[in-house]
Amino acid sequence: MISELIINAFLVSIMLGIGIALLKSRSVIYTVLLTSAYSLVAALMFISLDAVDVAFTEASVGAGISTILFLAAMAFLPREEEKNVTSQVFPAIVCLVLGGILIWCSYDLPQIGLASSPIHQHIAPEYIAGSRNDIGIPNIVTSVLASYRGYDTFGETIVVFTAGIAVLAILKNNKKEVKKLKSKKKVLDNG
Amino acid sequence: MDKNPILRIATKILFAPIILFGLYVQFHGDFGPGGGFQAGVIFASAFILYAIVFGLEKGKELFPLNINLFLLALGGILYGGVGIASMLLGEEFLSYNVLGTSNQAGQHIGILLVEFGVGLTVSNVMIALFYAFADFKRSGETK
Amino acid sequence: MISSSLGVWNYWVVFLLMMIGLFLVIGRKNLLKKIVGLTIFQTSVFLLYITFGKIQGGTAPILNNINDTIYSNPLPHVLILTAIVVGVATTALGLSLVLRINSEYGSIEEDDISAQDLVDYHELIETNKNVSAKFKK
Amino acid sequence: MTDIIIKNLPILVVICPLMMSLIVVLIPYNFLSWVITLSTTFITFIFSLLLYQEVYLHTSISYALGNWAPPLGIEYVIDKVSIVPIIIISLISFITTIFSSKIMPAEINSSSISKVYSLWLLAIAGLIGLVTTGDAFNLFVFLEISSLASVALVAMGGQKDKQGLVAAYNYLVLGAVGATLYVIGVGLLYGITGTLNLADLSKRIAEINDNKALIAGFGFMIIGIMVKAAVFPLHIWLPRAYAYAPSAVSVLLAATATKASLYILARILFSVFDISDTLIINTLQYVILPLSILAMFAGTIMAIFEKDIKRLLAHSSIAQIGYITLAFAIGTKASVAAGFIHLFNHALIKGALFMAITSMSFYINKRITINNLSGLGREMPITFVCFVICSLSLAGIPLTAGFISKLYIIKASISADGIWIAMLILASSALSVVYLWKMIEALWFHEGPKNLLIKENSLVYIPLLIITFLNIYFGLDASLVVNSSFEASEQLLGARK
Repeated sequence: MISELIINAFLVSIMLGIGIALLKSRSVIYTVLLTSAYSLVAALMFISLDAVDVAFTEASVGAGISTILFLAAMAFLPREEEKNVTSQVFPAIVCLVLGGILIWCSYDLPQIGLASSPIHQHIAPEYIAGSRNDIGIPNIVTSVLASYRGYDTFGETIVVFTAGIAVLAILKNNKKEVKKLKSKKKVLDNG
Repeated sequence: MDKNPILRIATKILFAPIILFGLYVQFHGDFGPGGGFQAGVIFASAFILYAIVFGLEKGKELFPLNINLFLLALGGILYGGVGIASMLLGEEFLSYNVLGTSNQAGQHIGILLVEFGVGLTVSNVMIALFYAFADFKRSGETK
Repeated sequence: MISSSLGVWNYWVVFLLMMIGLFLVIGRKNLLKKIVGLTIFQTSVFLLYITFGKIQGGTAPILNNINDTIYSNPLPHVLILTAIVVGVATTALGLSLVLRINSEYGSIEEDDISAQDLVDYHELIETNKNVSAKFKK
Repeated sequence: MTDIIIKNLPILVVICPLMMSLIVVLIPYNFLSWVITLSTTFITFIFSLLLYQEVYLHTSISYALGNWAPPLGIEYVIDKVSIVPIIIISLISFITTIFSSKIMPAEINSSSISKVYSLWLLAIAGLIGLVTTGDAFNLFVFLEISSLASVALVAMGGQKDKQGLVAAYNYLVLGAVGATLYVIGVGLLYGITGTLNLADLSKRIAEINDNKALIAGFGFMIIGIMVKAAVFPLHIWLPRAYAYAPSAVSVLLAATATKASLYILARILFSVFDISDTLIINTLQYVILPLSILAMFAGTIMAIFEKDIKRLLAHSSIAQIGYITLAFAIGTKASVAAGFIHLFNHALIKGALFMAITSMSFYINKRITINNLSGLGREMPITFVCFVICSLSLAGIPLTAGFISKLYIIKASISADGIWIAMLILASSALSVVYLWKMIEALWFHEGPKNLLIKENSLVYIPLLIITFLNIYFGLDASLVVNSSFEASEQLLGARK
C-alpha cells in the first residue's frame, strides 16, 4: 500500500510543479498547454486512486475538449499577458488564509484509505450491494450516476445544455443586426 | 491545412474508428468505465477533427447546425422524458423500476436511455461549442 | 508513520494547488488566466474528493465475481463526474465572454478594461448633464 | 391524472420550466417562444400555489427522486420554509415574463430570442431547484444551472452596452469561485460524515463534537453561499450585473436571484447546523451581524452618490440584503420571520422599481441617469406613479409592504435587546429616503424635454401595475405573508430549540 501512496505523492508533486510553472508563465499558449498537462496528470492520479471513470472523463474533457476550446479561443486573443502593475498582496493573503484554514483542519480529516472512516461506512456499502442486487449493473459508478443519483446527472446534462445555448447566444450576435435594430426602434433624442 | 494529404487521409481513416469507440464507450458504460459523457466527448472529437482538417464549411456540411441544435435539446428531452414516463406510470420522477417487466429490467432500460440522452446532449454541445468558437473569427472579420 | 505522513503530504499538496488556482483567479489581471486558474482550482477540489473516496487495498468500483473484494467509494466519483462537466461548461462560457470582451475592448487585461469603462461612465454622466441643463434653461 | 400531479408537485415546479426550456430553444418563432414561456411560468406558479396548499395540509413533504429512499437517493423537501421562496420566484417570474414581451425584442436581436427565453426558463428552474432540494450536492448542480443561465442572460446586455460582457464575466468568475468554495465545504463535511443529504447531515453533525474539519466545512459552505447571495463585502459582482443586464433580466434577477441564496443561507445556518451551538451563535453575532450593518450603510451611501439609476437600485439591493441577513443574524424566531417577510416584500419592491426604470429604456434609447430622468414623471404618469409608490414602499412608509417588513424587523430587534440595532435600521432607512427623493425630485419637479411624445404601452405597464398593487395590498393586509413567515421560522427554528 506504501507503493500506491508513493505514486500518489509523486504525481501530486508533478502537479505542484505545473502549478508553480503556471504562476510564473506569461505566455498564453504555454499556460494553456500546462493546464492540459495538469489535467492529464490529474487523470493519472485519479486512476491510482481507483477512480477510473473520473480519470476517463478528466482525460477526455479536462485535457481534451477544454484544451481544444482554449486553443480555439486563443487564436483571437493576445498571446502575451501584460505585467501586473497593481499589488498582489491582498489576493495572496486571501489565498494563504484559505490554505491555512485547510491545512489547520487537515489533521481532523479522515486518514487516506482508512476503511473504518464514516465516509466508507455510511452510504457507500449500500450502493455496492444495491448495484448488484437492485440494479444488476457491474459498474457501480454508472448505477449510482444514472439511477441512485440520476437527478444530479439530469441537472448536469442541463448545465451542459445551458452552457451550449449560452455560448451560441453570446457568440452568435452580429453587431450589424443590433445596429439595424436600434435604428428600427423609436429613437427619441433628448438633445 | 486542408491541402495536406497525410492529415486528410489519416482523418478519413480515423473517423469511423473514433465513432465506433464512442459507441463502445456509450453502451459498455454498464460494465466498464465509460458512459454518456465520455462517449459524447469522443463522438464530438471525431466531428471536431473532421472540421479542423477539412475546414469548418465541410464540417458543417457533414453535420449541419440545425440538426446539431435539435439533437442538443433532444438529449435533455430524452432524459427528462424517461423521468416523466416513470411519473405517468405512477412512480416518482426517474424511478426506472416501472419501465420494465422486472425491477432490474426497468433499471437497465432506464439507464440505457438516460445515458444515451446524456451522450447526445454532451456530444452536440461540444460540437456546437467548437463551431461557435471557430465561427467567431468570421463575424469579427466582417466588422 | 510513513503512510500517514505521505497521506498528509497528499492533502497538503492538494490544498496548495487550490491556493495556486485561487490566486490565479483573484490575483491575475488577465481574463484568460483567470479562467485557467478556475480550472486549476476546480481540478484540485476534484482531487480532494477522490482522495476521500480511496480505500486502502481497494479496487475500482466495478463489480467482479471474486468474494471479499474491497471497492473504493463510488459516491465521490459520481459527484466529481458531475463537477467535471459543470467545470467545462463554466470554462466554455467564460471563454466565449473573453472572446467577445476582446473584440469589444481590444484587450483582455482587467486594468485596460476598467479604465475604458471609467471613461465611458464619466462621458455618460457628463453628456447627460449638459442635455438636461439645456432643457432647464 | 390529478393525483399524479398532486403526488409529483414538488418535482413539477422544477421540471416544468426545465423541460420547456429544452423545447423553447427549438421554436423558430419569437412570439411563440414568448407564449410558451409565459404559459410555462404561469403553470409553474399554479403548481407552486397548489404546493402551498399541500404543504399546509401535511406540514412537510419529502419526495424521493427515483424512488430511492434518502439518504441513498436525492430528496426533495418542501416545508413551510421552502415554500416561501418558491412562491416568490414563481410569482415574480410570471409577472416579469409578461413584462418581457415588448422589452425583450427591443433590446435583443431577434435571432437569439428563443435562446434567451430558454435561458430565462433555465434560470427560473435553477432557482426553484436550488430551494426545493434537500441534498447538498444537488444544490450545487442547481446553483450552477441558475448562475450559468443568469450569466448568459446578463451577457445579452452586451449587445447594447459592452459593459454587460464584463459584468457577466465578473459574475461568472466570482460565482464559480463561490460555488467551488461551497463544494470544498460540502466535501469536508462529506469527508467526516459520509452523507450528502441535508437532514441526515444535520443528524450526523450533531453527533460530532469538536472537529476542525467541521468548522472549516461550515465556513466554506457559508462563504460560498454568501458570494451567491451578494452579502457585503462579497457583493462586488452584483451592481454591474444588475445594471448592465437587459431590462427584463434586471427585473428577474433583482427580484429573485439573491433570494434563493439567502434562503439557502438561512437553511444551512438554522436547520443543518444547530442554532444553539456556539459555532453558529458566534458566526451570527460576530460575522453576519456586523457585515449586515456595514451592508446597510455602505449600500445606501453608494446609492446616494450614484448617478446611473440601474446601478443606484443595485446598490440599494445590497443594503436591503443587509436588512435580511441582519434579521437572520439576530437569530430569534420573530427576527427570522421578519427576515422572510422582507425577503418576500423586497422581491416585490425591487422588482417593481427595476420594472419602472427599465420600462423607460423601452421608450428612450439611452442609459438612464439621474439627469435624463428630468420631468419624465409627467410624460409617463402611469409608470412613474407606480415608481413613487414603490419608492415609498422601499423607504418603509405606512400602508405599503415595505413598512410591514421594517416594522417586524425593528420589533424583533427591540425584543432581542437590540435597541441600537433598531436605531441603525431607522438611520439607514432615513438615508435611503435621500436617494429615493433625488429620483422623485428629478422625475416630477424638474423641467423635462418638451418634444417627447411617449405613449405608454399597455403590455409594459400592466405587469408594473400588478406588482405595485401587490405592494399596496400586502401593505394593507399583510396577514398572509406574516403568517406564512412566522410558520416558516417556527418550523426552521422550532425543531432544534
